[in-house]
Amino acid sequence: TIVIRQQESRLTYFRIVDVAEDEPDPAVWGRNFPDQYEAYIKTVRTSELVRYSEFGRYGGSEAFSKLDRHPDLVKVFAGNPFGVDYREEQGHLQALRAVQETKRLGDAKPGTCMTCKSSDVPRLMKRLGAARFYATPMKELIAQNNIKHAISCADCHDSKTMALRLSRPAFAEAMRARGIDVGAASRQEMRTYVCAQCHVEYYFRGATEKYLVFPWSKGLRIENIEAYYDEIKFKDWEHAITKAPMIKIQHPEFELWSSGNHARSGVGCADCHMPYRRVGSVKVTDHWIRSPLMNVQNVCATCHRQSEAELRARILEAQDRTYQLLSQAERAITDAVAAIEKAASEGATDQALAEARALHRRAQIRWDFISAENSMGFHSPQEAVRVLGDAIDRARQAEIAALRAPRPRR
Amino acid sequence: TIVIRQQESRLTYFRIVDVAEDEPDPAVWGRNFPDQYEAYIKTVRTSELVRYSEFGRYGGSEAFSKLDRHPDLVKVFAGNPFGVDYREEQGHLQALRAVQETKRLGDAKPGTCMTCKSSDVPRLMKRLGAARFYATPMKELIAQNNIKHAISCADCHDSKTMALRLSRPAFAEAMRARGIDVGAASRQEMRTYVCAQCHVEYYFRGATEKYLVFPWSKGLRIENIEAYYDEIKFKDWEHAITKAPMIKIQHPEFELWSSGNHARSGVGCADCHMPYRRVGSVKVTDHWIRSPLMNVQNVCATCHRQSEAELRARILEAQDRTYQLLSQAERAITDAVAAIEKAASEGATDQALAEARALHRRAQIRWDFISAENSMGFHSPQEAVRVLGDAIDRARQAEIAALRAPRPRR
Amino acid sequence: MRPWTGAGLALAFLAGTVLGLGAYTFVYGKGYSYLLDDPAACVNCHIMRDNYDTWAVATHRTVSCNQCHVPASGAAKYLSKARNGFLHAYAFTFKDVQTVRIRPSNQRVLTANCQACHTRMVAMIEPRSTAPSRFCFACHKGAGHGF
Ligand code: HEC
Ligand code: HEC
Ligand code: HEC
Ligand code: HEC
Ligand code: HEC
Ligand code: HEC
Ligand code: HEC
Ligand code: HEC
Ligand code: HEC
Ligand code: HEC
Ligand code: HEC
Ligand code: HEC
Ligand code: HEC
Ligand code: HEC
Ligand SMILES: [Ca+2]
Ligand SMILES: [Ca+2]
Repeated sequence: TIVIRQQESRLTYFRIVDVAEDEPDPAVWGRNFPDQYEAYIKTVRTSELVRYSEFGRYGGSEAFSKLDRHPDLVKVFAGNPFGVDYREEQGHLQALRAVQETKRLGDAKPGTCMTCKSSDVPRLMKRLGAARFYATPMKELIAQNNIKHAISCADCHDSKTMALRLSRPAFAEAMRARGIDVGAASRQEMRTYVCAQCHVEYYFRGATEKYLVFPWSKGLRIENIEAYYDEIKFKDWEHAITKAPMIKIQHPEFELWSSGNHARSGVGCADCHMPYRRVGSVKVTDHWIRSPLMNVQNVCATCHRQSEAELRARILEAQDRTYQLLSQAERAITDAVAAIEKAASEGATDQALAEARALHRRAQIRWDFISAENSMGFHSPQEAVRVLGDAIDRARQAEIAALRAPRPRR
Repeated sequence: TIVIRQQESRLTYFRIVDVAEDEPDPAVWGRNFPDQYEAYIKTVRTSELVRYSEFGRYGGSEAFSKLDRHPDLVKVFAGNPFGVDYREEQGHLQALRAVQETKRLGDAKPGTCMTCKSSDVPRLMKRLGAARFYATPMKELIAQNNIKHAISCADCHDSKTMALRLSRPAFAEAMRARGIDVGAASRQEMRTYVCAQCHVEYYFRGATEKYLVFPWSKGLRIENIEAYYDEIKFKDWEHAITKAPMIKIQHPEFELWSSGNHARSGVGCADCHMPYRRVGSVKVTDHWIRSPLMNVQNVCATCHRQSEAELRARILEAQDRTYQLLSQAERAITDAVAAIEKAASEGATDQALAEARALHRRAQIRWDFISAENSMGFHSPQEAVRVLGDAIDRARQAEIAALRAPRPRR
Repeated sequence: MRPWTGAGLALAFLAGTVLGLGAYTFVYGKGYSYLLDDPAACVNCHIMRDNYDTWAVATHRTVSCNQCHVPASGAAKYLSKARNGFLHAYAFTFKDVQTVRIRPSNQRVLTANCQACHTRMVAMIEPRSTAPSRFCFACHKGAGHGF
């Protein structure tokens, strides 16, 4: 009722405890900010709290195996750890568990894998320095420094001012390479930058250093990223079937978003994944970070006049179009893989297969840019489909090159 | 000054002459509505009045030959009249001249070709009846009924009330086939329907009847249109090189628009091509129908807060993405054509080439749905690129099928 | 937002008053603001704050809330005020309102008011003989509340 609301509006300002810098435990911060805390801890249980299938088709918070759902992926990722264990992602508070449990890389995970998974990281990185942090095997890192918190407040906030902050070096380094000083970021930009510390494509530089790098110096489009990797002749792995030098793309949310109309209009990650929520007379940022499809009225309707049903329909339509071409690209890639395999088995030489392999690399890096991205194209609907159309073209050309590859005469 | 404005605002009501029903001459209507008339007659000279290259890349009002600019088209349209003469379209008042001058179909044009080109048509159709109008050779039709006016007022307006009206039967017939009664259309719908009488895909039913039909009974998406043509086993022509049964798509503006977010939001053709314009103290509908790129401030800025430069950039970005895949699809199609030609020349049988030919038809109808559409994808950016990605997939598969087609042993 | 049929409305109103809550809000929640024409009255409800703030920077800050949101004519004016006053007071009291969205009925009221003030400007495009092609703010999004 009104009385209670008017009280709430005062309550939310008390500071009960002083939170230490880099405090990893959200419960401590929560004493000062119960609304944000209570919302945030829901990220550990999103899948129990909402039946996703009632809202969306392509995301959600259940860690189902993508390999079981799309068996072709095993062939597509042949020889890469993602062909071993690859799941739908969950809420932030599941991050630490997930990185430890995944069979991907098993016990061979470097410290770098911990970078985006725990609020103990800011503290640790300061103590060890980023380079040493990355180079230490993850198991050791955890054991020696009893890392026990998943992503939380310290990853995004300065404990004194509560302002948003960048708690990891990789993003700032990558932006500098693009000539952008993140120190000068506006408040609105920070509402995207905090996310872009983690929701981005990355690779590890150096066999032992495992230094975390975002491949952005030529730009954020897939063509720019490909050019970067080509220039340094980088490959994540050699494809087990085609022997092509491959790149694995991971969660390029920031990169894809940046090419869309929402980014052009200054609409950032937090605007859609952390909308304002009224709690009595004050507005707080909803810290239950999750799929906007579960929350369309609060997320989209602030800016769009259309009904909730209409807005949901737009998301799904954009995603369905993306999914159609994504599937066609996947089929084109598996066809190309089969054709190259056959050509090789019939004795086509490496030289004869060079073109087909190059095309396989080009097709798959494009397909993966949309496949590994987590919005099924919504973050930039037309760009997503453009990239997939290009992927299809190159995958089919790879198949053609393999068919044409001369076989030795019998 | 105010006095003058007030006079103007009264002036706009004077009815100097009574305009007869179906009056074909715009000058007569113009006596009552000078603002609209003076704007409308600019459509005859748009290309002189604006240097298009300063605004856009893919449209404009100069009747340059698309065949000269894209020589590949001659191969793509081999055996079809569009391979003979195919130009960029101009303003409405050029329509009559253009249909008479084009070498496309030369003197073999049926009356149907006149349907969307002259304001003499409403009057004539009432007298002759649509069926007879269509079946009469165009030359005769013109000679016998001295058709001399291009598209104008009578094509869109009721002379008594000035309300929008549908002056041709094909659109109403096609909508009825979809279960929609255009008689019940709202005013806002009419602001799109008047355009959809002409800016749509069509074909002629019957070798002698040449009855005008819009292939919509299964829906407006390209997949629906293709299904319609497949069901009636229709082909516009047999491809001269591949011998595939082909469909030629024409200006499907209405169909593509209907799949976009603007249509979803109730934004119709007139909103962008006939924005309101202030004349003194009254608003009138700008009858200089042309590319919105020449008029972004008035067209887009009322609904979108972004700067003129930003809005122009969005149009061009959406078009550039479309153009990239359009070009890739074109190349894929010409490669397929060459591969089928080669296979046939090496003796592959019709049966062996059946699959390749079917795929050629499917690829090209999709490519043409975006190529013949006049907004270079802007009317529905993501859908346009989705359709092109699908076209590329099928064109490359046609090439593969041709490569695989068994040749007779020597 | 749930549509309000005349009957349901009357019923709810009755129940509301019987419980005395309608009255309570009307007074404590300053529901009576609806009877005033001073925009400040609207922001007696914090939930109207955004709308007030955006109006205050819009091209129409010289125009009061009610000149746009309430029918110009006497009878309809007070009926609408009572109705909205009650609905809003009711919602304010019982609903956890997250996003405020205008009702279609009130969109029609708005458009009539736009036309009333801009009669001449739109005389040509919106002859009184026909219903407006659509709400004015389909295009003039910013008129009332900036962008
Ligand atoms: C410190 C790294 C990090 C930061 C910073 C970060 N994320 Fe995440 N995010 C992750 C990880 C890791 C996961 C996956 C957790 C898992 O599945 O184990 C994730 C998952 C998500 C999900 C999926 C939730 C679900 O239920 O499927 C969303 C949505 C999301 N993040 C949005 C954001 C937004 C928005 C921001 C910024 C406001 C942000 N993230 C900042 C690392 C981060
Ligand atoms: C630059 C930040 C970053 C780095 C480095 C990183 N991750 Fe992640 N990780 C994320 C984000 C963001 C997500 C959520 C989005 C997604 O799953 O695509 C995620 C999700 C996950 C998930 C849950 C979903 C899944 O794929 O099963 C696992 C497990 C995981 N990461 C393991 C690892 C491992 C192992 C490494 C090291 C090889 C690693 N991460 C390195 C940011 C990172
Ligand atoms: C993944 C990033 C992320 C994490 C983790 C996070 N926040 Fe936030 N927080 C944000 C963003 C984004 C904002 C909005 C800041 C702005 O608009 O300037 C915000 C705002 C706030 C605010 C300002 C008031 C408000 O609601 O806007 C408080 C207080 C706050 N967060 C507390 C917390 C607490 C407590 C935790 C841990 C339980 C936490 N945050 C975890 C991203 C995060
Ligand atoms: C205009 C709104 C909008 C913006 C801005 C936006 N997103 Fe999203 N995001 C969505 C929607 C809608 C989905 C699809 C959710 C689904 O399919 O369930 C999504 C999906 C995601 C997911 C997967 C969620 C899940 O349930 O698995 C992640 C992670 C994510 N976004 C992160 C980001 C990041 C990081 C940014 C900024 C770089 C961002 N988003 C910007 C609307 C937005
Ligand atoms: C903070 C404001 C804001 C939020 C929140 C927001 N949008 Fe948008 N949206 C915009 C703007 C601005 C544009 C660019 C077009 C324009 O200028 O109107 C846009 C464009 C779009 C488009 C056009 C297609 C495209 O992406 O290019 C769709 C569809 C859309 N939004 C849906 C949504 C949905 C669904 C959500 C919620 C998940 C959402 N928007 C959240 C402001 C927003
Ligand atoms: C009676 C048929 C007909 C109707 C009705 C019609 N058009 Fe056209 N339109 C044409 C023809 C034919 C051309 C091409 C003229 C030429 O190039 O000879 C054309 C050309 C155009 C062009 C290109 C102008 C240029 O400079 O390149 C635009 C834009 C256009 N029409 C928009 C519209 C809109 C908007 C409507 C409805 C308000 C509409 N048309 C109604 C037949 C029609
Ligand atoms: C259903 C309406 C309709 C019919 C029937 C129609 N046209 Fe058109 N025509 C248009 C429209 C709309 C345009 C402008 C858009 C475009 O050019 O793509 C146009 C443009 C043209 C142009 C100028 C651009 C160009 O392609 O060179 C010519 C010439 C033309 N038509 C000739 C014909 C001929 C010949 C026929 C009969 C075979 C015909 N039209 C039948 C609607 C029609
Ligand atoms: C290609 C279609 C088309 C043609 C040709 C056309 N008009 Fe219009 N006209 C429209 C549309 C659309 C409107 C807006 C109607 C509405 O909003 O209900 C309109 C509105 C009008 C109005 C109402 C006042 C206004 O400006 O909105 C007048 C008067 C008018 N037209 C006169 C003419 C005259 C005179 C001609 C010939 C010189 C003409 N029109 C040719 C489509 C056309
Ligand atoms: C949201 C705005 C918008 C709507 C709605 C819209 N158009 Fe367009 N239209 C454009 C833009 C932008 C272009 C690209 C112009 C260019 O490239 O020069 C265009 C291009 C065209 C062209 C080619 C113009 C030229 O210069 O050659 C025609 C014809 C056309 N539209 C007809 C239509 C028809 C018919 C409809 C309704 C079914 C429609 N448009 C709806 C914005 C719109
Ligand atoms: C009468 C209002 C209106 C007009 C005029 C208009 N738009 Fe839009 N536009 C919208 C609406 C509504 C949407 C759907 C997204 C949303 O709800 O904000 C939209 C969506 C868009 C988008 C998102 C991408 C897409 O198409 O899905 C772009 C870009 C855009 N408009 C640009 C333009 C440009 C450029 C013009 C002028 C040529 C224009 N608009 C004219 C109302 C309008
Ligand atoms: C010039 C006319 C005008 C004035 C003055 C005006 N409004 Fe509005 N109001 C509008 C329009 C237009 C809308 C949006 C309707 C729509 O988009 O459907 C609106 C919407 C609203 C909404 C609904 C929110 C929403 O997004 O649907 C509220 C609440 C509101 N106004 C309150 C106020 C208050 C309080 C004042 C005075 C402080 C005020 N208005 C002054 C024209 C006006
Ligand atoms: C008693 C508190 C209160 C006062 C005072 C108040 N409002 Fe509201 N108003 C609300 C609430 C609560 C809602 C949301 C109603 C809902 O969502 O059902 C609302 C919704 C609205 C809406 C959008 C919903 C609709 O009914 O169309 C408009 C417009 C509006 N108010 C205008 C005004 C104007 C104008 C004034 C001043 C004359 C005003 N309000 C004063 C509480 C109030
Ligand atoms: C009580 C009278 C009144 C009402 C109601 C009213 N207006 Fe206005 N409007 C004005 C005045 C006064 C001006 C300023 C005139 C000037 O500056 O020439 C104005 C200016 C405008 C302008 C030009 C400035 C701008 O915002 O771009 C537009 C457009 C406009 N009004 C649209 C509307 C719309 C739409 C509505 C309904 C939502 C509306 N008006 C309701 C009185 C009113
Ligand atoms: C389809 C979009 C659209 C709709 C609907 C619309 N307008 Fe406009 N309006 C415009 C455009 C565009 C202009 C700018 C004309 C110019 O400046 O040349 C304008 C101009 C105006 C102006 C003059 C603005 C100034 O700068 O002084 C007023 C007042 C106005 N409109 C009121 C209205 C009213 C009242 C309605 C509803 C009856 C309405 N409009 C409906 C698009 C629209
Ligand atoms: Ca997820
Ligand atoms: Ca043109």
